[in-house]
Amino acid sequence: MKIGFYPGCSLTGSSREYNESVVAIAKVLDIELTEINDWNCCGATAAHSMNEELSMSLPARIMAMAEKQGLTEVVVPCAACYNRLKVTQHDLKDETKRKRVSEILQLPYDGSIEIINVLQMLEKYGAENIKAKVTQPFAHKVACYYGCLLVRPHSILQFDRVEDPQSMDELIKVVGGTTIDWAFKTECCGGGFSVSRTDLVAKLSGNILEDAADRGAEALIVACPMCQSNLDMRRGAINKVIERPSDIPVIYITQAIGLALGIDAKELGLKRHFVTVEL
Amino acid sequence: MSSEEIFEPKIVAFVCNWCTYAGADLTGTSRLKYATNVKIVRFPCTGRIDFLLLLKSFAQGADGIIVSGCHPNDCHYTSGNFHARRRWIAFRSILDMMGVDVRRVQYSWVSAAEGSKWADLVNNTVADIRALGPYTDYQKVADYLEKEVQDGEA
Amino acid sequence: MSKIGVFICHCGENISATVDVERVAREIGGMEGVAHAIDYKYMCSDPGQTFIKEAVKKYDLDGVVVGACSPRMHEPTFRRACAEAGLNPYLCEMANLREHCSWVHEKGEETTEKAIDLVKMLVEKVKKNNPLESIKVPVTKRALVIGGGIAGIQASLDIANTGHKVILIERDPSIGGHMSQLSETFPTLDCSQCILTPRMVEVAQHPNIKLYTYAELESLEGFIGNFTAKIRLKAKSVNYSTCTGCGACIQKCPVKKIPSEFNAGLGTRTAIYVPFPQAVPNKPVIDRVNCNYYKRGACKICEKTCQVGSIEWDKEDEIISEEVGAVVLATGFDVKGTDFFPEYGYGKYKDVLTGLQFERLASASGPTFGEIRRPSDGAIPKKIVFIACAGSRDPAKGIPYCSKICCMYTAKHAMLYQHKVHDGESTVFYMDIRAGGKNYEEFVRRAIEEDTVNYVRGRVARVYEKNGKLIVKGVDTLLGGEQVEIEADMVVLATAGVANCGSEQLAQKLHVSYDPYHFFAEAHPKLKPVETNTAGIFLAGACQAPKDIPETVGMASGAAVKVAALFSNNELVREPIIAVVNRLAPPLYSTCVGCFMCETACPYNAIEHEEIKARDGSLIRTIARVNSGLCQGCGTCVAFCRSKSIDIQGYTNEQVYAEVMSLLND
Amino acid sequence: MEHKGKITDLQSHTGVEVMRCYQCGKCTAGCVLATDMNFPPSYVMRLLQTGTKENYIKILGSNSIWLCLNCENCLGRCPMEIDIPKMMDYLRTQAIKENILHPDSKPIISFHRSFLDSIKYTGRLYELGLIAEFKARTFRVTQDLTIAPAMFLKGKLHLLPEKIKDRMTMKRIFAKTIENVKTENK
Ligand SMILES: Cc1cc2nc3c(=O)[nH]c(=O)nc-3n(C[C@H](O)[C@H](O)[C@H](O)COP(=O)(O)OP(=O)(O)OC[C@H]3O[C@@H](n4cnc5c(N)ncnc54)[C@H](O)[C@@H]3O)c2cc1C
Ligand SMILES: Cc1cc2nc3c(=O)[nH]c(=O)nc-3n(C[C@H](O)[C@H](O)[C@H](O)COP(=O)(O)OP(=O)(O)OC[C@H]3O[C@@H](n4cnc5c(N)ncnc54)[C@H](O)[C@@H]3O)c2cc1C
Ligand code: SF4
Ligand code: SF4
Ligand code: SF4
Ligand code: SF4
Ligand code: SF4
Ligand code: SF4
Ligand code: SF4
Ligand code: SF4
Repeated sequence: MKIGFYPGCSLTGSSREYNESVVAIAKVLDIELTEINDWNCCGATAAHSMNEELSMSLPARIMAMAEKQGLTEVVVPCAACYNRLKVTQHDLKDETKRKRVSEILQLPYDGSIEIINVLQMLEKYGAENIKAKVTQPFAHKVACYYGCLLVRPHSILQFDRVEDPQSMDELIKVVGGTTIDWAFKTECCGGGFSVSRTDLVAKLSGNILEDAADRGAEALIVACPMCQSNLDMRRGAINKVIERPSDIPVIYITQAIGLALGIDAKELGLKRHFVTVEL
Repeated sequence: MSSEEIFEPKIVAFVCNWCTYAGADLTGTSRLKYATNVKIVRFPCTGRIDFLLLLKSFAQGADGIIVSGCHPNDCHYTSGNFHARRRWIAFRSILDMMGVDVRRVQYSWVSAAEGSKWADLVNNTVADIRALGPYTDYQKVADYLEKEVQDGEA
Repeated sequence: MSKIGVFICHCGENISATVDVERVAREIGGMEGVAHAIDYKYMCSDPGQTFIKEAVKKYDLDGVVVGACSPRMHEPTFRRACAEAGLNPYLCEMANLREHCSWVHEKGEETTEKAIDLVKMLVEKVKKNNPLESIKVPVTKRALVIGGGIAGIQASLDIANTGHKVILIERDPSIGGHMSQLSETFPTLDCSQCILTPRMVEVAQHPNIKLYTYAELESLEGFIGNFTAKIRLKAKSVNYSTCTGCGACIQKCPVKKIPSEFNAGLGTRTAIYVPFPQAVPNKPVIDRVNCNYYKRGACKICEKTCQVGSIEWDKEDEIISEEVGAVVLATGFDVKGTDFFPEYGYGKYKDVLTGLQFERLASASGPTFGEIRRPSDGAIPKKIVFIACAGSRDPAKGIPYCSKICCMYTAKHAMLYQHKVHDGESTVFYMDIRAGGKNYEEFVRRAIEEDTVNYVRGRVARVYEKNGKLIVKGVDTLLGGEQVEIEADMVVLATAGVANCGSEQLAQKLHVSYDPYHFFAEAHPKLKPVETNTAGIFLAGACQAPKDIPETVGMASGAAVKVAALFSNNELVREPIIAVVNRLAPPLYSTCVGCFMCETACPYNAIEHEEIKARDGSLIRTIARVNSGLCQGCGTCVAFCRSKSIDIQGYTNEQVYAEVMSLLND
Repeated sequence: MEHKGKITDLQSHTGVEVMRCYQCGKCTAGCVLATDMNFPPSYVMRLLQTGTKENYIKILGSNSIWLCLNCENCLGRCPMEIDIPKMMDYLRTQAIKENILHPDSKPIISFHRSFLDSIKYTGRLYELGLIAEFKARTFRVTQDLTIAPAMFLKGKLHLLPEKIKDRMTMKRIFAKTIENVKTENK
């Protein structure tokens, strides 16, 4: 199975382990990932907080490049990038906006590419394969954390339920894990405020970690580098806010699946986390 | 057409007494506003609407026509609207044959409770017909009708 | 040349505010064939009608056009006036200058011009009108009432007490509807069962009422005064003529875990069951879907238990036919569940209930015998949160309208809770308190002031469960948007009142209109609230829109009076809007060629074959003839007839052609 | 009636019909940062509904528009489907344009600017550069003193920026959008 791949900036930098684990399990599942040539940053929160046209042009260029390459389906592991690409695709259905953006890009764009997230890729191309290839069941009780960007806005993304989504939970169950029913599945972790308002991120991420820990989760499972870094790297600030040390690890869904498929922890980048992962 | 003199199309609406006429009454009772171009002719049922009459209207210079009655299954007379719909399918090809753009006939359903739908229907139709421009080929239809009548009598 | 009188109405200012009525009258006055044209402030008023009558006589008019409101409003009024002045009423037409013109357009030149066009159109039509004679049809003085809630019960009793026969059909095994499920009723807090049960019994015993429970309407044919209803009597599997209602079978039935509909899913029932203790009739039915015998072919314990041998295994549904003259629709409403509200727990938290479930908890006949206990663990909730408008006034997830009854029942619930759990705390999250009604506001104030119910103005964003508590995250908008978090033991959602499932199909069977929410549509929002657009079919209760008991009962009595009024005549006058096949002098007889396309088109089988015979009895030809008793005047045949031999009175080809041409000619 | 025009602009731009909000407060009830905001989201809606200039300026000058995380909790639950996050995006650009900025906006804007600068020249995010630039802009020299080296050690920070080839397009995108004053806020 061949499919386009947009890693985005985090996956080449601060979230290398997400990239590593995506690539590693894709290999095991016979999914061939073709990276988009000369891709650029999607602009993330910064672009759409500051200028709408910029926020559409950046993702549009990425998709135009993919189209040029003949890709028809592109997987975008970063939830923030996924969201930006999907929303841009939706916004550019508007004729005037599309015209304006083509003018800026000077590249043809027809908006035909199917943009999917990692969960969709696994559901679509891996679900049965994964089950067959599990060698070390991921026998842990975990909390699946979806954050905001994977499920909202529902009207555009049309992915899973807005409140209490289930797709990640299903995948964890496939690899032998159990998931808890908890309250903060889709509450915001503080998103793009990681650097600018670490205090707020610590407060929001703290609530999330506490609820998961209170309900007996051994780990948080995520599918977004922004969530991961807020929940993992900001643990110092978080612990100060919640006034107790929290050592619950935060791992990517691809890492959890990778472990179950028998892939080495190092290859999955599990050593790169701030909070030690002992699963 | 220059922007100052907007083309005001002449549109006739053939509607049934039970659903759309009542729906248009509700538009009024609710004080919703719409364009003045459309004038309603009341029929007992859309099943009554003879499509020859539609042709005659075009021959007489109508720019557009609305046919509207009860929703499928909701016909006051059980099935009149189904007959109307079936005839409409045949009628489309006749329109085509005569070079009348089928978009000039707006076929719709508006129930007695859908006052705002009626206002929307009128406004959209007026906008659509305005975009299509005035209907000018009426002589062609008139000729056809004359022939049809002769054939019918023969 | 025709002599037509034209009367343009101002309707106070309703028409004259946007239409230059004087100009309309002036211009129409100049039309060919118009003998007299005036405008007047209120045409339907006494002096207005007198103007018409006098003009008919003075100018010897042979046609009248009234440019006023919708003909659906006042056509009968003006036709009557004409008739009183000696003019055939069908020579009078109305141009709809109000609903179709003055109310939907701004003041201006075009609006006046449109008004002129509309009047002209009708003037041209009237020139082609023919005098018609109304048709008289007999009336079957027996009413069909569909739905046995309080609306159907009240309507049946009221009609039956005027001396007419009533057939009442109820879908469930017992009559009573939602009212039988209620604990106590606002605004008086009297026990619902106590006031309802006597009426239910009265229905069962009334000599003029024939009650069919476990029955549904199969089809309805015919027209006002002359309907034929086919009714499906669902197989009960119990012979009611021998069953004594002893209940022994119910005690012994081994299938006991079926969620009870009557208890809104909070209790259970058996496969052979009586829905509730006060049911009427108080005899069981077997729920075949859940019965072991029907499912697997074995059990029959009930049969062994029954002393009188009343169980009937092989009974099939039966379809009976009843002739009736009028129908009252009283099928009530439904209550949405909790499961469409994801943020309030997807229906997955057992202690998030609907208002109806709370009624069952609070009811002495309910699963907890009136004690408020949590379904999850049976504990008495110490903190309870009520969420108003949960689904109503919510275009995103529910319905845009206000369900009208929930503000009141929420206040009632909170009050009942406070009366039953003295140390309990109740909070109501609301947006507005809608308590318009006699003693309603006083009732809500009592809840707040005397029973210390905490009313917080704001919506709840979400409810989640933690450590056995339901965490409710709301807001107090009156404190500038301060977030409020409550750890509750129970949450009650005032879910929306919606149309009954199947109401759309029922409406289609009856040919009555329904609104976008599938509630049945009344004929006029103010002046004909119990009539439908279909003559002879009336509405009562919550099938028209959510409403409380007093309003339901008032409406039911209203519908009953309408039925009684209809039955006070031996004959009905029907409009002669029917089809006729033309007849010509011999040797032509008719232009009808006997193709009988009209016959295939007619939905009412009104086309008959007429044989035209010579004097010697030999057949000359067969042509179509319309049975005026059956024809409903839809006109479908007219559109099908290629030779234009059949036409419909009141909407003849000539008439509609004249209308259309007048519109397009200038 | 200059301010009414502003509301009309907002509506035509974002598709949000301000008058549809019926002040139920559900957005506020679920907003994770409502308590940190000068005005919680439903209050912002109400201020907009008044249509007065004072209130419009109040909103632009508040921290509410800057603290909104665009998490869309409010939109997902609003019974009237009012797109508050989209409105917040718009209000932010207006606040910058009119230069009415709450102090809380400073680090956030600085971060966004640093972020965008970083991608403008290279096409991709250069995280080390971003942190450095952000520190320079905000004078928060000591922030994240421990995190950056740790990230580096875990292989999470590149020392050198990655650059895309087609930097011309990137330049053009910036020139024609955010740097083009005329189209700003478009
Ligand atoms: C939680 C709650 C609390 C309430 N509390 C109060 C209160 O305290 N005071 C008050 O005044 N009002 C109260 N109400 C409102 C009250 O329930 C209604 O006003 C009343 O039930 C309406 O009566 P109805 O006969 O129109 O409809 P229903 O009670 O719904 O009865 C309709 C009947 O028709 C039957 N039916 C449906 N479809 C068919 C069919 N196709 N064929 C045959 N039969 C059919 C049904 O089985 C049912 O028996 C409350 C409502 C709710 C939901
Ligand atoms: C400002 C206002 C606006 C309204 N707007 C609306 C609206 O938009 N829509 C709506 O649906 N409703 C509206 N209403 C309500 C509406 O007016 C009433 O519902 C309606 O008038 C009630 O009709 P009625 O016949 O019961 O009483 P009334 O209209 O009060 O008629 C009672 C009649 O009885 C006569 N009468 C009184 N005592 C005696 C006596 N002892 N002997 C003989 N005759 C007597 C009176 O002279 C009067 O003619 C409005 C009411 C008001 C005050
Ligand atoms: S006739 Fe109709 S339009 Fe005229 S006053 Fe009466 S209600 Fe109004
Ligand atoms: S046969 Fe059916 S109804 Fe009778 S006792 Fe058995 S399960 Fe119950
Ligand atoms: S069916 Fe028999 S046992 Fe059951 S209630 Fe009737 S008489 Fe009693
Ligand atoms: S009656 Fe009250 S609770 Fe019910 S929908 Fe209306 S306002 Fe909301
Ligand atoms: S009336 Fe017309 S359609 Fe009917 S049989 Fe005669 S010719 Fe045929
Ligand atoms: S008008 Fe014609 S089609 Fe309609 S009921 Fe009468 S005879 Fe039948
Ligand atoms: S949730 Fe929506 S309607 Fe309610 S206050 Fe917020 S924006 Fe307004
Ligand atoms: S999008 Fe903004 S306003 Fe809405 S809930 Fe999230 S932070 Fe609050």
